[in-house]
Amino acid sequence: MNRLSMELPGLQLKNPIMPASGCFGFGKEYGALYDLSKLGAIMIKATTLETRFGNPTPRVAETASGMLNAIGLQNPGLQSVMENELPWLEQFDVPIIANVAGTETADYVEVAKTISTAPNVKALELNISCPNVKCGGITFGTDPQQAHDLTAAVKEVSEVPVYVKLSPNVTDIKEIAKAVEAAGADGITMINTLVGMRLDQKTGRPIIANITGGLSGPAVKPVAIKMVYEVSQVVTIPIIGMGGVSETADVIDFLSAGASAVAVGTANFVDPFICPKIIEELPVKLDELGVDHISELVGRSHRL
Amino acid sequence: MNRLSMELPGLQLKNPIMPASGCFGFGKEYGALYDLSKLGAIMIKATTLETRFGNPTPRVAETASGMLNAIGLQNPGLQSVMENELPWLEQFDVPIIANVAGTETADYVEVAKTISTAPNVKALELNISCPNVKCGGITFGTDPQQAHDLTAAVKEVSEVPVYVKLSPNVTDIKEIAKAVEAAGADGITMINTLVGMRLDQKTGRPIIANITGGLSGPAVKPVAIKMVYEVSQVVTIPIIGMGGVSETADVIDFLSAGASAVAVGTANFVDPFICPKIIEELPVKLDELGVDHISELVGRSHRL
Amino acid sequence: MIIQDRMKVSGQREIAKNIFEMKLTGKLVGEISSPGQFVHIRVSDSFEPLLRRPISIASIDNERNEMTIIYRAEGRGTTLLSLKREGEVVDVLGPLGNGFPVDETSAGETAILVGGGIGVPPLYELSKQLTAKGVKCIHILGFQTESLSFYEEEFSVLGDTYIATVDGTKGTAGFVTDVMAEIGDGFATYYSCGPIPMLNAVQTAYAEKKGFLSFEQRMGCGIGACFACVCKTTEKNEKPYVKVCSDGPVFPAGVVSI
Amino acid sequence: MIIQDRMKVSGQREIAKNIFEMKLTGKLVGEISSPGQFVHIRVSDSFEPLLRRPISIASIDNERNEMTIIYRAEGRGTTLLSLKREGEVVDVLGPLGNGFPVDETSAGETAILVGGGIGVPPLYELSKQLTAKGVKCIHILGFQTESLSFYEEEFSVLGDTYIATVDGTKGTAGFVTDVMAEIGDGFATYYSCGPIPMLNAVQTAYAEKKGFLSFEQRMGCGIGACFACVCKTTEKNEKPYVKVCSDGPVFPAGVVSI
Ligand SMILES: Cc1cc2nc3c(=O)[nH]c(=O)nc-3n(C[C@H](O)[C@H](O)[C@H](O)COP(=O)(O)OP(=O)(O)OC[C@H]3O[C@@H](n4cnc5c(N)ncnc54)[C@H](O)[C@@H]3O)c2cc1C
Ligand SMILES: Cc1cc2nc3c(=O)[nH]c(=O)nc-3n(C[C@H](O)[C@H](O)[C@H](O)COP(=O)(O)OP(=O)(O)OC[C@H]3O[C@@H](n4cnc5c(N)ncnc54)[C@H](O)[C@@H]3O)c2cc1C
Ligand SMILES: Cc1cc2nc3c(=O)[nH]c(=O)nc-3n(C[C@H](O)[C@H](O)[C@H](O)COP(=O)(O)O)c2cc1C
Ligand SMILES: Cc1cc2nc3c(=O)[nH]c(=O)nc-3n(C[C@H](O)[C@H](O)[C@H](O)COP(=O)(O)O)c2cc1C
Ligand code: FES
Ligand code: FES
Repeated sequence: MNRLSMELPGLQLKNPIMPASGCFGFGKEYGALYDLSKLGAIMIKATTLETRFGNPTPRVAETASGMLNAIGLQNPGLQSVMENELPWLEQFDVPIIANVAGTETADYVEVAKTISTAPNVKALELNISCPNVKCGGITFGTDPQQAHDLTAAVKEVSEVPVYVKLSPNVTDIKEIAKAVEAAGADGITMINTLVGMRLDQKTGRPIIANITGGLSGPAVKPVAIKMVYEVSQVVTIPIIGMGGVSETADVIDFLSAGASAVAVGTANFVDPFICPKIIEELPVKLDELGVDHISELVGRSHRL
Repeated sequence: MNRLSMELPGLQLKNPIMPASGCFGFGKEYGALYDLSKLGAIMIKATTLETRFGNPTPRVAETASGMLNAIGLQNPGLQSVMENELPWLEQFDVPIIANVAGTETADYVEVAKTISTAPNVKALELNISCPNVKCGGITFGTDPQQAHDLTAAVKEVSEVPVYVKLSPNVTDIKEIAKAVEAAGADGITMINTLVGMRLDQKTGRPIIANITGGLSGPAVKPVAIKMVYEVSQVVTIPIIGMGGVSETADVIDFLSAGASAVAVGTANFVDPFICPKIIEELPVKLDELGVDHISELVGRSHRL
Repeated sequence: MIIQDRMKVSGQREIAKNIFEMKLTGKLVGEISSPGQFVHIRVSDSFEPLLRRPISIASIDNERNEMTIIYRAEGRGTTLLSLKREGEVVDVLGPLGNGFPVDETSAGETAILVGGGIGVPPLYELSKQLTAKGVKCIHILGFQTESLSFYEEEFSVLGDTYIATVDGTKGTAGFVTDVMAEIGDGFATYYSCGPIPMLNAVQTAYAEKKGFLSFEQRMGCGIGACFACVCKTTEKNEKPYVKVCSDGPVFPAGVVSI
Repeated sequence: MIIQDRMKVSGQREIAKNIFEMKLTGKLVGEISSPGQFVHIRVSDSFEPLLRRPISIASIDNERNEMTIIYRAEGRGTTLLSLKREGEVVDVLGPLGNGFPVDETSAGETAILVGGGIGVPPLYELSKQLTAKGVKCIHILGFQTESLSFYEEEFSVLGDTYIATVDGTKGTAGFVTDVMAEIGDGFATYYSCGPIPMLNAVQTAYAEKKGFLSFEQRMGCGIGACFACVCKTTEKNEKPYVKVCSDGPVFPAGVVSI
């Protein structure tokens, strides 16, 4: 028995650990460090219809137990991802979750339609929550109706299950979650980054060229856990949880809060081997907790 | 010339540093450690109409560079604050900002009416953003209309200027800020805590008895800075900034972002002498930055 | 008076599995007024971990300006503390709270001191002060297992010392209450520190006696300002609640509602 | 190959005001392939500070498995690094990036190495390797002021070494470009590392020459995955951007748009 296996719409996960979108590129760099087949899945960098250069630099800044980023969805564009990135990843025995971004519905639809036909893309992750682009992205993620309609439009064309990535920068994330579920989303991924800012001490000016950036890392974990806890109680579709996961204990927390799998973002920068390390440690943790299969942990925070 | 003095509605501050509400009780404990007259002002613990015991314990939990709290507005009630706490504080040469909380408008109005007559209460801070009480508090803080109406009602009865304390747990804090400004608020204090959660590793259950708690400390500073930066550009009333201030450099950041004064919360627990330490260091920082008066720093992040 | 002192680590050794005895030197020691008071320790200059850790004072050496604390290295903070080496400096706030009242037992009388696990340390200074004034002390110390037990010798020097371990690897097999049953009630006062279920059992067993219990709560400020550490009280108390950090951690038996 | 190595601090000393020379021992050293590569250092096991710090490799001693880095203790991270003592262990990721091409200058030719401030260190290993293969190296090192200057002797052993200080407290008063003007252009290649304005001045002054520049950018991953460190390129480059961490930090002059 594989104590770590998880079955989610479209995804047969050997284990519930996957790198989060934007923190792992298209896998090549980490693939030089370890065998990517060890991973439960890979969430690749956001793909847009056209090549995007992204924002000016500096694009990152450190904060207390966290970091800000404003990459601005830099990526080589749909065609190049289809021709160069995804085929390269086929050598590994690992399902790919393609992060789809755009500025208007038509972009999302077109990217989703094409990218969902790639043989190793087993699910889409609709990025309606990127705080670092001027239009599109987060605007879809803060209004339930817009989130609903975009999800429905993408569902119509996607060949694979669709997960929607939620933004934490909202008054009530449950509303957005229910809206995308109603629109047919197969799952939810959460949370994207909180919007934040850091200033230069000398000049007082923002360090990030884009002025604001997305806050990630251990600092945001309490917010992410709270939101997963809440959302998992109002939807029936599964959640892939993320936000500050940096060690095995954090994975246990996200599962307990109600996530069925967990993505690791910023921690890859701190320790590039963190994903395989966590995967190796998980069975030890299960023994400590007296749990046979990892699925027993899912949502235990709700049960009294 | 006092290089640190600041003049805000109702408040003649010797310096822009004050302990944040709930992190300093009613001053007695810290008063045993240093002379409270050193402080720019004191934001006392939330006062409600009746005595409140607050939430069950545990009420605090540590997180990465932050903490969660769910005290639940424990306080001895209006009468006792008027009779015991405020008169005791009169021995110090320091303006008091009274944090006013309640469950419905009538509570707020009654507390505001009475407490604003205390001789050393120079301003009120309307707590429409406490995430740790079931009703009232944060519900006023997430809806612009409710925030507006409550502010207007309190303005009508208050003998002193009214500052409104904003919640960061909203999609667009600028809307709330503009609403309370329109209702006559004399200033804004921000941010209150972000809602978060921490689970026990062994049981998976929330550590805080109230389940969720308010996240504060260095972890939230990037979020607070971003919000002060934004709000200070859409309102003309002054802002008292807070969220993670732990050292002198943080004060510079909040002023640069657009705050006119700064409150220190959680850091008092880490270092009970932090407020006087910062006040002492500020002139040194001004020298380093080549600035004569601290007011020159206010909002410099906006200026290109 | 409460002071913030950068104390020097003058000793650090593991006295049982993951249990460390640390000696700290500094002027704070001169401010300690009663056994059972605690200190609030900043384990790192970083903001992570953020909060101070409350640890009881286990013994005081006023001549050397040195105090001893005994703690279990368990979570992030205490583990970091256990990595401090002699000569390093630690930011300590204290002394905090109100300790055990030594005055409540007179010379010639007998006191029973009941401690459980990491609740044992503050009883050591208490016993030193009680025996110094002529009180006969009987110690009942409970541990999970032998490898987690400590300070038997130190307590034995001061008075009769009974050990109970849950798994029977040392002393009586069972709980401190099992030992208490054997000893009877020929004593004037009891003092206790340990986990809540133990405190509850002790105060129930000694319902007729004068006793003092030391409590734990998660803390923010440690000085009474934040209301993190409150406990509801029984009708015995005038106020409906107490703060463990500043009203306690020691309370007369029956005051705190458990 | 890039590896994660827990390297031992085998030396740490302050060689100028707030400038530290640290020696690190471990198997990572065996993986270094060119001067100008860098390492990404985790300065603390805590999550604060969170990110690694990129620092250039200043010299390599393959026999001892030891490398030297030279860094300015400025912010939180580098200050923590400067507190590490001999014998402590540091988590180092590397070697990263593509360094200076030694092959681009042939034996017998002359190379000019221009460094500014904390950009000086990687030029040291470069000079060692160039001179070892018979290239004549001329060093032009710029510093703010004498108290911040370092490694003059080390460079002098390898070749002519000119110092410029902005305040004139050492060597030529002014910038590296002032020294460059005196030296003329009797050389085959130039290599440079330092602040952007300096790199720009150098590549403008030597517009006709073959040159290589090392760049800095704020980094996330350090290995090419996060797109934090991109720079726009000139039309000289096929791709519209490069990543400093994995395509660089060294680029042929004229490639990066500055
Ligand atoms: C008055 C008092 C005296 C104490 N004396 C001792 C002593 O002498 N020796 C000893 O080993 N322990 C003692 N404790 C318990 C000790 O404070 C905790 O074990 C310690 O704070 C845990 O920190 P950590 O870094 O190991 O755990 P973490 O899990 O990293 O702690 C996270 C947070 O929870 C708090 N916390 C966790 N457990 C406890 C607890 N049991 N009580 C209070 N706060 C807790 C921590 O202070 C911190 O804020 C005492 C507690 C109190 C309140
Ligand atoms: C390829 C490369 C090689 C370098 N080699 C050296 C060297 O040999 N010696 C040396 O002293 N410095 C070198 N630097 C600069 C060094 O990385 C920064 O000075 C250092 O990261 C600042 O960290 P801090 O903790 O002092 O500052 P903090 O202000 O605490 O840093 C906060 C964040 O900003 C980043 N940051 C701040 N300044 C810089 C900068 N100039 N470049 C990149 N990131 C920055 C930090 O890495 C960190 O993520 C190099 C930088 C790069 C990119
Ligand atoms: C540098 C960086 C780039 C990111 N790029 C993307 C992206 O392209 N698409 C996306 O959906 N999320 C992106 N994210 C958000 C992460 O996928 C993740 O939701 C967030 O960082 C929280 O997880 P963490 O705390 O583990 O990093 C990015 C995050 C970082 C730090
Ligand atoms: C223990 C605790 C209690 C608090 N109680 C109150 C309160 O009674 N009223 C209020 O408006 N804010 C309260 N706050 C919020 C703080 O005033 C402040 O807005 C917040 O903690 C952010 O600042 P900080 O990061 O400096 O702590 C409390 C915060 C903490 C940590
Ligand atoms: S810990 Fe703050 S009141 Fe006790
Ligand atoms: S630092 Fe991540 S791509 Fe260069």
